[in-house]
Amino acid sequence: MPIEALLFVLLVVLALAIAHMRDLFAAAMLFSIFSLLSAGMFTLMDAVDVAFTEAAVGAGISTVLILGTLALTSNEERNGPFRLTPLLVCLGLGATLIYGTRDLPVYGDPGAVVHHHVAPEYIEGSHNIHIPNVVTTVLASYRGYDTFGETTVVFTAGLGVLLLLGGAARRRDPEEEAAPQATSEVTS
Amino acid sequence: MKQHMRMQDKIILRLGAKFLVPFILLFAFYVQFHGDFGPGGGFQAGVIAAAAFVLYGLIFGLDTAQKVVPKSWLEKGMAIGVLVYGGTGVATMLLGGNFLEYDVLHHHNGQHYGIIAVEAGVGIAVTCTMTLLYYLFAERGRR
Amino acid sequence: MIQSNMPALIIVTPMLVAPILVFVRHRIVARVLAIATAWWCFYLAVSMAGVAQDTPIAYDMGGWEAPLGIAYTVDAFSSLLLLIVSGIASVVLPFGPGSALLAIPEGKNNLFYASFLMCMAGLMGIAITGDLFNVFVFLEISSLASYTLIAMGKSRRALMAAFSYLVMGTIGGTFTLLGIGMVYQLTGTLNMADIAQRLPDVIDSPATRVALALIVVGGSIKLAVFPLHQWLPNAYTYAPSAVSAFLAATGTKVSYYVIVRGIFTLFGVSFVFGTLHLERLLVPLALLAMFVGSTAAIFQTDLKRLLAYSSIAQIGYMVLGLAMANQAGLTGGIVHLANHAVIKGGLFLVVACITYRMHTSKIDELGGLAQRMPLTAAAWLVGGLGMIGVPTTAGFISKWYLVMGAIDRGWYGIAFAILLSSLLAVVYVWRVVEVFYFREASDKSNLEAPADMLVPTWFLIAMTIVFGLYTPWSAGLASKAAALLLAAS
Amino acid sequence: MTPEMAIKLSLALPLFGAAGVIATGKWPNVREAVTMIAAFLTFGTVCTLYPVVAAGGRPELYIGEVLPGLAIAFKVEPLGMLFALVASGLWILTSIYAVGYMRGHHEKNQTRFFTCFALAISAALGIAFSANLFALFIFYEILTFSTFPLVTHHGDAKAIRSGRIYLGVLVGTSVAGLLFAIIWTYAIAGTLDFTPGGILAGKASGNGVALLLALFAFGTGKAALMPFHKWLPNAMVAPTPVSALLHAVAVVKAGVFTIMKVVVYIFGIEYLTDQGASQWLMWVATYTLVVSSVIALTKDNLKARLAYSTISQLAYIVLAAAIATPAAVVGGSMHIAMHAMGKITLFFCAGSIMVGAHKTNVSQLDGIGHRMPFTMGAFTLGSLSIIGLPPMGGAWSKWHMVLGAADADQMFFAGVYMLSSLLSIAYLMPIVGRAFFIAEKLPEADDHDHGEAPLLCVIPSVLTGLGTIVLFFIAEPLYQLLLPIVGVAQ
Amino acid sequence: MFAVCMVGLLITMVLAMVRAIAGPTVFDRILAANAFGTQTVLMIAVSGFLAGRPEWLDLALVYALMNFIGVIAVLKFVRFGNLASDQPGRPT
Amino acid sequence: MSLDQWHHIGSIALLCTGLYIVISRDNLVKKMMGLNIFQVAVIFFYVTMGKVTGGTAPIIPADAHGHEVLYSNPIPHVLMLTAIVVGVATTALGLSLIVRIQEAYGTAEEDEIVRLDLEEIG
Repeated sequence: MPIEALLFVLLVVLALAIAHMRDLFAAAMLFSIFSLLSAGMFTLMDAVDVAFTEAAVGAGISTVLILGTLALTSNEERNGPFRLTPLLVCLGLGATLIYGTRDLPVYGDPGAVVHHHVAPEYIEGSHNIHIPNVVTTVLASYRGYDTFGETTVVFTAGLGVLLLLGGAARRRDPEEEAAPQATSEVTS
Repeated sequence: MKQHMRMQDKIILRLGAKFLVPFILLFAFYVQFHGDFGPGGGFQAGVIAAAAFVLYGLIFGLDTAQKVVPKSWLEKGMAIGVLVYGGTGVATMLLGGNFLEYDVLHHHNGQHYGIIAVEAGVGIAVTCTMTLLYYLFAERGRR
Repeated sequence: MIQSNMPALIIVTPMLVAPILVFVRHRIVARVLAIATAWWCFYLAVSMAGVAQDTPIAYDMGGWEAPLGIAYTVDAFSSLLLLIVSGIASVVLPFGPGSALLAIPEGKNNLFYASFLMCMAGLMGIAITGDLFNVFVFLEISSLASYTLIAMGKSRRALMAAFSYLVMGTIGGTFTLLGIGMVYQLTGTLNMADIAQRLPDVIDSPATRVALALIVVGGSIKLAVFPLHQWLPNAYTYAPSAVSAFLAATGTKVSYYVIVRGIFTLFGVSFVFGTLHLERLLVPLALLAMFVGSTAAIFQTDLKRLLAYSSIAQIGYMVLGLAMANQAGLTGGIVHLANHAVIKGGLFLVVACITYRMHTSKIDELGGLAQRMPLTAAAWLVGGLGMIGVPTTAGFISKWYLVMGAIDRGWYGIAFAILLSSLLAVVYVWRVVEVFYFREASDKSNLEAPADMLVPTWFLIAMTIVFGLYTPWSAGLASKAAALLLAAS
Repeated sequence: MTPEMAIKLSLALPLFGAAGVIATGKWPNVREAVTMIAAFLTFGTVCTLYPVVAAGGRPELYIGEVLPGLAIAFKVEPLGMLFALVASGLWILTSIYAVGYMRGHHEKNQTRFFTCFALAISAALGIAFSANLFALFIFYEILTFSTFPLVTHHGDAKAIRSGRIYLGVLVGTSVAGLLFAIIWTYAIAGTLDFTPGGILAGKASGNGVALLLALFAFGTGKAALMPFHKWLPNAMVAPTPVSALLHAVAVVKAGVFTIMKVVVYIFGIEYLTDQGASQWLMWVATYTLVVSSVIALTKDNLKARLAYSTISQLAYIVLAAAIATPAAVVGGSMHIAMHAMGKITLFFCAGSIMVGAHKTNVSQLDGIGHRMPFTMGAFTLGSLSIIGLPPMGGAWSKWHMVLGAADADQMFFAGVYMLSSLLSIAYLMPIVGRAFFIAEKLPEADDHDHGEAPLLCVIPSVLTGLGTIVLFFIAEPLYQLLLPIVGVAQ
Repeated sequence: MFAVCMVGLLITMVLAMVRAIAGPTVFDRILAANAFGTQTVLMIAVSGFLAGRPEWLDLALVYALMNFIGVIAVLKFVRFGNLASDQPGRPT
Repeated sequence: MSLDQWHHIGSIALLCTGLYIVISRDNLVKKMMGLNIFQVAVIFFYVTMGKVTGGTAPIIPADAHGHEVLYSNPIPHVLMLTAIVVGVATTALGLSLIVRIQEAYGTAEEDEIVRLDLEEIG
């Protein structure tokens, strides 16, 4: 069993630790480690571009954003009651997925159908137009439209955050909070 | 710990940041244009460039950073990025191809030009959006 | 150029106008630009529907042929969706400036319109694309935009509603992504037509079943199929009224499209209903949705919430139509998608008019509304009749097909249940009608909504009648779509 | 005028009337003139169709398809002709009466009243002329919704409650029963056109036919078959012209008309009797007939008593449809007209009593015949017609129905018809008796003094009362008109 | 060769992780995170070197960079309670 | 279930943990972290399917002629690049919503917010 399998164990332990941790700052730290580790694993799995992105996004931007949020909210998660239903839902989901994946190709199987249908043509095509990075070719040309969508997603999120946080901070005072204003919309 | 020092007064940080930021930006450009040959591309480059601004903002304070790169620029840059990408597609349509059909841009190197153009679009959009996100979150925290 | 690139233009135009809007600071210019874009898209949708209802239009993005590149296919089903989304957007955007934009931070109207256009582009993109992963990308574009739009609601609860929707939507989207991944792993391709060709070879494997389950569950979360509907009432209640109108009319419909495509185009009827008997799961859920949703609607005290719960019930009808998997039933499901979009959109606009003038949507505070806002109250009445499914309204057409489908299938009890549950609609619609018409208003001064709100509202309400009498564009397209979907599998 | 044009006009004129009423709502005199003109013109137009139909013509009008195979189309055949004549003819009289009543009673919202009334008439004519079940159902529902504001005219709590029951029962039965039956029929037969001889022959059998018939019979809530009859007594809160509309002109007649039409043109009477699928319906109708008559006996409120009488009379027609022999069907169809004329007289009179004497209960009517001789005279004529005594129109229809029952060897049901006549004597005659033969207990105070009702109320009552006699003498043309529907050539 | 390096790295990773999870102070965690980042950089460098694909070194560079910026952000957060000002926010 | 499928088991374990965090925790920031883990799990699912034993990253070396070298499948990588971007966009939007929720309610715990809403209704 390759090293990636062992790293997976670490990853799951980290995820469980994040679930368990009540100190949100510590959870954020663990989350950053989680991202770095998964990025490392992507490299081992030959997905260098994915690793690149995950490192930049997960360990960089996401961590900064989570910290930025924590700066505004509480650092400490309150102790909630233990809930059984979510656990059962997740276990059920896990069982279903394990059932569903048991016949899928094993890790690194060169005979898997995904490697033989469209992928070779991409590699061939990329070679022919002299762009060595096949991922770039597929990303920007063959599936360039997806990437346009992706850029738009970023733009849309930017718009959303701008709309939500762009205005002045509105701290509602308690009186105003108490007043029900469920669906009223003010004229003029 | 009682005496709070401003971050930018820490000489190592200040010098380190001043020294690093240009290199990070350079690295971002490298990633942007080397994306055809090695790992990387517009998105990664954008995030790295944004990281440079974030670092600058962290060390020298948000206000200083906003003087260098104002928020309104970022807002527009975000849009420009998408427009560059989409504009490439519109250009190919105007030249008689389908949307994003780069081959019509140039009889031989169409794919190259097209990819460079759209990657540039991605890079601009991501740089601006990511920096903007940092600005907005950090600004809220200041109150 | 326009003629040959219509499928791309209909999506790309709003996606490019949205960034342009960032530069447009002037409120009116921004608004006009957004409206013009929506109308342009509607024009494109109409011209494509004219062709596509008989021969599907194919378009290769980037000039790459189908399995390699991303292909667009416009057939009867997708053109119906395009018509709905762009049509509703064309009506909702010109809807009075007052109510939609109040909660927007000063000087950010243009960003609001940009988000709106993005939402519209995303929804249309889902309907038009022939590539499975592209579906996911556009799903996320529309979702992100709609989270923002919902959060723009006036009350602070809008924020929490948007957040819950974000969490549920992301879980649903990720399930879909996982399902797409499994399909991809089984077939090695992402093009829907290609998958449809290759999937039968591996059809009866655990992975196929789970992939189907993931796609259906993922879609169902966003469609708010009965037990997964919890996010919907809050989202629709606290969003700005015009946004509720748009999302209620289009958002869930597109998820329905995804599920139908998944089941009929990718996996095929014989597998889904012949081997797996998915109808044994879907029919009870749909029936529960119909009765629980309608019953819950009866007990709501807020108009918007009432409409939201009624949406859950109506989604039940659509799912039921799908589960019948025969010509009439599927037509019923699809045509109800169109008809419900028009009816619900219209009714939400009515509520928007009411809240604009009365500052409340609590039913108890709207006594005697017919005296103060006669046209608005009448619009509720007509739209409500459509919801009930009175003949000559659009709702009747849907019910006709659904009952036909159930009878064709031999499900007499279910046919009866469909009709019975529409009687619950009588109760919740009439309850409000009685408040509007039979209670005395405390103040009788005329408060009729301004013309720029009434015209779009009445336009949609009038369409309820039009689609009840003239059906080539609703039932006609839907039955072609159903025939196509059933033939494909 | 071509027959197509006549169909178009007869549907459109009431609509124009409604529009005109809305437009002239501010000037009551003009408004009512508009109503009257519309009513006369409509009746005139409908009458132009009569010779065509009587001569065996079947004018058609095609509007358009709503769904493939489901058209809004019209085709005038004898049964529809009869119903249209009744509805449009009585509209004139009801309008005259309504003017008198509404003014005499100082009702509010009179514009809304006249508008909805005109809409209801248009819907009733639509039902009468429908060429298929689909079109019929559309107009059936329009009729329900356009009469709702009439039933809840007063807008008070009681009216709202009655409105709920009215709408609940009528919409509920029509959606859950009638619509279901229609779609089912369409699924079996592939068409909904009214075809002489029926469309179901050979396509469904035995229990299927019985079930379908049950859905049609109970789904047609307007026919007030028990247990779906509650709306009718409840709708009595409405002003009396509305009751007249409901009971005589449009609503209940639309119900029995639908059942008759379904039996004749969807099932086909021969097929129905072959299958023996309607036996149960005879029992239900009998039950309704007897029970409602008995309830009518116990009611002191005049309008309530008349309401239960209506239920019982409707059951006659349903029973006739269920027996489904040619004579019974023709008799039942004739009874639509005969009962309409008789019952409208009774309601007019009841309304006149309310307007003139402010009395609503039977027990208050002692000696009223001396104060309101014309009204009570008309009442007597109407009662006799309902009971079925010659020389009133009701006699003929009953005669044919009894004959039909005998034809089918259903002597029991022939007996039911006889018995029920006795029952109707029991609940109607005491009123007449009280009015003319029991002396009025003079009240202590003299403020009880009253005379005849307003002229505009009395004239229509007398006219309809005389109408019942006229019908006795013109029954033969009616009979001839209706014969083709049962497959007998003229 | 590869296996040996990896096992060594894995052990140090586990150690760093234990520190990150166990804490107890904030600075333990920051340090652990930083160390972990370094180990990932190492892992990439080693695997890239051994697989004969040196271009992965770009990646390692990004990791190092992100790690650096992340630590600065974290420290700033710990010290000032926010990411914007140079004035102390809430005490930690 | 066999250990041959360890890569799937690993992804599924992560997926379930992520989902568990999302639906069992009240703290909204924690929910977002869970959502991220949930998404990373799917990314793993894709990336592992692209791996070819003995293959190398799909970047054609300058000296190679394309055919001799065995590459891992680039398509899942491309798809996951997009998915990561979508993920970060969602995270950013979710976190900004949390910031606004905190400002409006003074808390970022879901049960607390539900309680406040219920009190408001009365």
